[in-house]
Amino acid sequence: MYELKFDERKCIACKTCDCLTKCQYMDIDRDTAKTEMRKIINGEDSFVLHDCVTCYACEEYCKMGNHPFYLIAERQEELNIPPMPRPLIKQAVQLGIPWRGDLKIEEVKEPVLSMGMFAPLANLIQGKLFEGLSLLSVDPRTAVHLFCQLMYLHFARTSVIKEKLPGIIETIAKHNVKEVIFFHDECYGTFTSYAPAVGIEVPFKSIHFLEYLYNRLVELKDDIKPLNLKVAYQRPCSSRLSSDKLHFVDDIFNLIGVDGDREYVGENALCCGGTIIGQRYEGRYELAADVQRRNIEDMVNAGAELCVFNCPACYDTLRRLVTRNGIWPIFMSDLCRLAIGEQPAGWR
Amino acid sequence: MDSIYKALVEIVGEDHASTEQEELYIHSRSLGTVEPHQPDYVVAPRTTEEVQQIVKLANREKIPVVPLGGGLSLTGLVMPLRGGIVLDMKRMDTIIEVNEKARYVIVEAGVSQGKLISCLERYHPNLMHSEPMAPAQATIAGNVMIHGQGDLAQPYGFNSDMVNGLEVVLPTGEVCKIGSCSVSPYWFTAHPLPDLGLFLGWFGTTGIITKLSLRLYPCKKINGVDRFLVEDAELIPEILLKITHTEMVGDLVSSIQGLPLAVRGIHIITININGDSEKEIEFKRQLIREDILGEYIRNGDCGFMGTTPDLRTGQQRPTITTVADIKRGGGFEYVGAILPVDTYPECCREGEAISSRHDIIYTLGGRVIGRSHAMMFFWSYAFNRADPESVRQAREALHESDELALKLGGVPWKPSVYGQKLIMEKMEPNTLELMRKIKELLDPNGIMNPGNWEVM
Amino acid sequence: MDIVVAIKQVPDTSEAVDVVEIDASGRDINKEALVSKINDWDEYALEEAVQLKQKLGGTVTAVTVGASEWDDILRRALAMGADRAIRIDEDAASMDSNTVAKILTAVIIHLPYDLVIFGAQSEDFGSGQLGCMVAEMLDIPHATLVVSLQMDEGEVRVSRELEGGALELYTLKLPALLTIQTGINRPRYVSFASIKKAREKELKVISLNELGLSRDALTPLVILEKLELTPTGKKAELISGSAEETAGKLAMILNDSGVI
Amino acid sequence: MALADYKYKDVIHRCFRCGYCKFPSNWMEVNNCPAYARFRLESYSTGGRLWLIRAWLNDEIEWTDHLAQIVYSCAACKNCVEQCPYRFHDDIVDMIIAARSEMVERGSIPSVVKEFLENIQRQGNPYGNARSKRGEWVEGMGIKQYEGQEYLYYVGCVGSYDTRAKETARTLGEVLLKAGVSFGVMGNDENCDGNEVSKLGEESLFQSLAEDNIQQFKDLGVEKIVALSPHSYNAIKNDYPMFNGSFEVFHYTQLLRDLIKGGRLDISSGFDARVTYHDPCFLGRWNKEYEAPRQVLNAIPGVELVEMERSREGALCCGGGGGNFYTDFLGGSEDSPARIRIREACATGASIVATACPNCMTMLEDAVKAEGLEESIKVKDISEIVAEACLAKRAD
Repeated sequence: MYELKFDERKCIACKTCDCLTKCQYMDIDRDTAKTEMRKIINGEDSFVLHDCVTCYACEEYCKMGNHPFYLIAERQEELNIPPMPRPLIKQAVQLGIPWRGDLKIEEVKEPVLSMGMFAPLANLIQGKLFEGLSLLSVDPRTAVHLFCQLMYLHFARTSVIKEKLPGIIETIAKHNVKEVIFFHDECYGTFTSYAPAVGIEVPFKSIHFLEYLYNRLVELKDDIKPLNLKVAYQRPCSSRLSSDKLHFVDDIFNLIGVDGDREYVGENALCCGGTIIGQRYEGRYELAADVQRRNIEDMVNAGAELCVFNCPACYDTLRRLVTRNGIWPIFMSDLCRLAIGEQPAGWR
Repeated sequence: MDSIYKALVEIVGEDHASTEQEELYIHSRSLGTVEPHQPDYVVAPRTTEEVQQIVKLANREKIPVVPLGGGLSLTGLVMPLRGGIVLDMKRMDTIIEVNEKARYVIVEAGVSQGKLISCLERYHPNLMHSEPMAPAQATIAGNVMIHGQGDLAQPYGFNSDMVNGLEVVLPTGEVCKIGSCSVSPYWFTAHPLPDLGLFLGWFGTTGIITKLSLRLYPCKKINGVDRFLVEDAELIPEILLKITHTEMVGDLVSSIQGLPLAVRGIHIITININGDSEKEIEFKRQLIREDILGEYIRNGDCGFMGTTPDLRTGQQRPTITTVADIKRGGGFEYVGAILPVDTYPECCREGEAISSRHDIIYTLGGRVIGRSHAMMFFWSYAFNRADPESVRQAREALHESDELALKLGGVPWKPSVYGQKLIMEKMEPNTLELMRKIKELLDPNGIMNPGNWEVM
Repeated sequence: MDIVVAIKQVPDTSEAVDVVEIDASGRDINKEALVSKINDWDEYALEEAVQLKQKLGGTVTAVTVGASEWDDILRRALAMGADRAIRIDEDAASMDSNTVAKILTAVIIHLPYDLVIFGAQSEDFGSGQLGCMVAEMLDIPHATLVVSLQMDEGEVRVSRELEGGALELYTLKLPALLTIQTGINRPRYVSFASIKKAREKELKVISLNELGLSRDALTPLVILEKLELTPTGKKAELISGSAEETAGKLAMILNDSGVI
Repeated sequence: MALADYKYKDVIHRCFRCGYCKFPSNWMEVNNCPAYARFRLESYSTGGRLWLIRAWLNDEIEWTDHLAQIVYSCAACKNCVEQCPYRFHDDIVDMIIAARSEMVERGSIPSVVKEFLENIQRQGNPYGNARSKRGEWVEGMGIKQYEGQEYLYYVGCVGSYDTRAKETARTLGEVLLKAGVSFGVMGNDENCDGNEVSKLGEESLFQSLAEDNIQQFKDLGVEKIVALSPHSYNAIKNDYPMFNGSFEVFHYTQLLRDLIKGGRLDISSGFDARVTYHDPCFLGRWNKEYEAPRQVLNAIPGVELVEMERSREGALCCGGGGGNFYTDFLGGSEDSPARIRIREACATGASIVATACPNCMTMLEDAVKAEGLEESIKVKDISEIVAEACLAKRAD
């Protein structure tokens, strides 16, 4: 069974306890942070395990290269204090069970892109940016075989992740590819952060979608017509697992001439609220509503014309809200296509 | 040439009367699982007068008349069981009057749900009728005739409770008005003698509705849908009571289905919340989520589906038709029954059992009617039209569901002939006798949709 | 049940009357501007033959006397369901009916047949003689202008159309020859694909010599002197107005012109 | 052919007959299927037709004239394709065409359809008019025979032979001349484009027409084609590539739009009228071109464009598609689609109903007469409105 490699000594040695003190959803001073982390490490109950909205951010805040959030998620399961109501957990778990056959392993030529679970969004992958790219199966019926499982961090079900992830990795490896570009931050995070953290071997190299987009845009520099738009980037929780790649957002924005500046960017980014809204603790519905309101007010104040997403979950959660506030939702890939004079695929 | 056909042609014109194999074939086949029965004539009248003449002709010739609307009841209520004339009412499709002040609409019997929705949306956006989730061509008259219910069933009850008056052609050919329209120019109430209990629910065995007045209700601008997930069926009745207690929700349906796998074993309560502003909707939603259902969420028994609900305006596409194709066979039929809400758990348990016996993936659910006064519980079964075996399985499952509904103290809704028989077997003898007398009195020659509600 | 059907090709003048002109010879019309088609009556004859074959089995052979362009109508016949086709390679246009009849007889006599079917007449010259002549030459009974027929043991029952739609019923001993009136059936549509397919069926081309005939020996009994176009009508008048008015005007015109 | 050999055998029974195929996008009337509008019997709706086709191929019913009439009464307007909620909706019209092909192969089709196809086999046009007269419309106009000009102006059968449509063909010709477009026509050498032929199920004939035309186009060095008729446009754009004939084809409204945008057409004389636009199915639903014609109309000074209750995807077909402009299975009643359409056009208060298709043009014009509405509304082709705006001098 795979074990989370969490280095207590680092944690004890930590001066700042940024993991909790920086948390946007809990107001915790350094000392409290220390004691609560200690409890959590020792497998005792802690209010943190209850109040955590599972935004992933502490994975990024932690300076010691530890995995505070993975630990929290594990403890939530062990102590049976899941943030979600049971039916939602059941639904989520069943969502990951294949029921429409096995995935057909097709010959693919590198470079290769995996849509993960989001096969229905494969139509986003068209135009010059993606020429010469082959996709892992995008048959929606069997997409679940490419599902990175990491979502279960929100449901206090790391056991499910550990149980299934090796199989998923195997399925991808069967395509015998050296490198895979992952459409979703969450997949990338799974293979570059979570898998190593629990000691699961990953036989292929993962490439972040934004990094790929950036490099393609550089190659297509001549086709780029600066968009001169104000945009707001909705940073997904799972991007907290790959903060080293976050700079590609700005790099892309600079390249295509859009301005993405606002208050809630980078480390400061707000959760889309999609998970929080479903959590079982009192006031989470208002909290989600409040986070979403602040987030969108900020976009409006920044004068954003477009809200840019790279995560389909954030997109689903926020697209209607932003539209109602006069901001057009768009996927990052579509934004890039717009910049090279193509018609965005996600627009109807 | 056949003299009856000649006569029919004289009444409706030759474009709208047929004895050709093609028209007869189409009307001999049910959308559901009922076996074929061939009519002898297919006629599409345009006016009440034409309907009268046809009925008189049928009386002279002693041949059956089967009134047809959208033909979507699925339980074969428009199958010409004894042949005769299929009377397609869909040409009579004028919306005669929308009275905004008294909030009613007068329509000809063939007016489709779609046409009324469209008309209200465009010309009377502040009014709506209770729209059944049927395809747009279902007719208003057909729907009230079977006690249909729509998206206003929770607040206001059955569509047949919303009828303000009728114009009916009696089986003997006389035209007869029911309700205030029989004494006044206004079709605003079914009083003094609410439809005399003679026509609604009789499936056209006592007369042919040619016009009717239907109540219209205030139409909120926006509709928000929340989905509340519950694992334990036993909790559902009390949850539904609590929700209806708020008097703040529109259509309220609890359902459970075997596929997609993600939702297997999870009841989904669909809560429609309507409002004229996001503020109004937000207020109602918060109150229901926190004050009414908060406890269930906190103890982890239930929860709301994550994403922020889509605030919709305008036409909603009924999903029922696409459901019909889950077996890639274009076939779908369900037994609906009117039951007390607290039988919900048992309905589901037994329903799942029936489904698995006939190896059909279950799709079950109940729509709350009138503040939990009742629910219309549906056991639906998809089948493959091209595969007789699958049709047979579905038919058996349906029959068992009819029996189950009665066993649980319910009343099968728009029952097939099979269901009708079960009901009449259970029915109090004097009631049955009264039915027989009424039928005899109104339809001495027994020409109206024979085979239905037939007291032996 | 073996059936021989004699057919011919005609120019399609239906929609192009005004481009019809007499050619240099003065004995034929200029065909460049015209497309050709199978003679209307012959299509009914073929359909009747094919239907009989479908009912009773046997063979259908289509025969024509004409130049190679005429293969088209034979292919059409094959596509309709004829089993084989024979073309006697001679330009029939320059021959009188008697000559053609002799040639056809020489072919048919060597074929198995219980029934020989002709169209009642041709769209171009419309003499309506050919069938009768061939019948006489084959010395078999014949009936013309047949509007319906029914096969029976060793005989065929036919009804003929008379003036004013009156019908005559006959029984003919087989073998017999019939000339077919339009309307006796509904000729099927011959799809482009089936015409292509028909290329696989046998289409035999034979010369007069092979029939033991020679052009010189076939001296015409009737000689076409000259072809003239009827002068086009003086004036056409478009009558306008309501139904009553037009009816009135029309009556007046007919009256004045002495038609009624 | 038995059901087993039918291309859509695994799909056709999946039609539930829910009836959406009868409605326009806004559900305002149940009669947006032209054939159903005309007869109002289930058998004439798309759902009914599919069930009957299946029953026929499954030997539950036999072929009859009536069955053939029902199958051929579909105008291939694609309203059902637009409205059907099922996944297979794209195939619906092809399911009907496939059944027609089977009837064609059996040789049992309605006489008038037979006539239509035989006329095309013989004369290259449905009317059976002489090939030698196809080019007459162009006489005395100074329009050149095509010889390597930029555009081939392809007129199609209706524009070449129908008296009213010939005017349209000429008018468009004048406009193109006026705009200095380099174009030529094929005159008597033009042949039927075959669009209706394929919709009537005569695949092999269509193929030979397509192949001959493609060959002829190639021999002439044609690269760009501007079509008068959306029917021609559809065949050349969507079907010819299958027989490797790829040409840059435009419907003339698209060309006019660009000419006006590019300032190559002076339409300052304008056209003062309230105009409503009727979407031709083969331009709209078949090729999703809803804007070009409207852009042209909106560009013309004085034109007040008003939409009918049913337009764009939800437009009611004139009933002339799929050969019906000739076979006329939907004519002869006040419920004939063209007449319903004209009444709808009048209801907008427009004095002009503009269209962009010679078939619609003839259908609607006959409907105006049948309805006795000559006084209140006129049918004009967009090219004619443009012509008045750029050729005629303003009255005032």
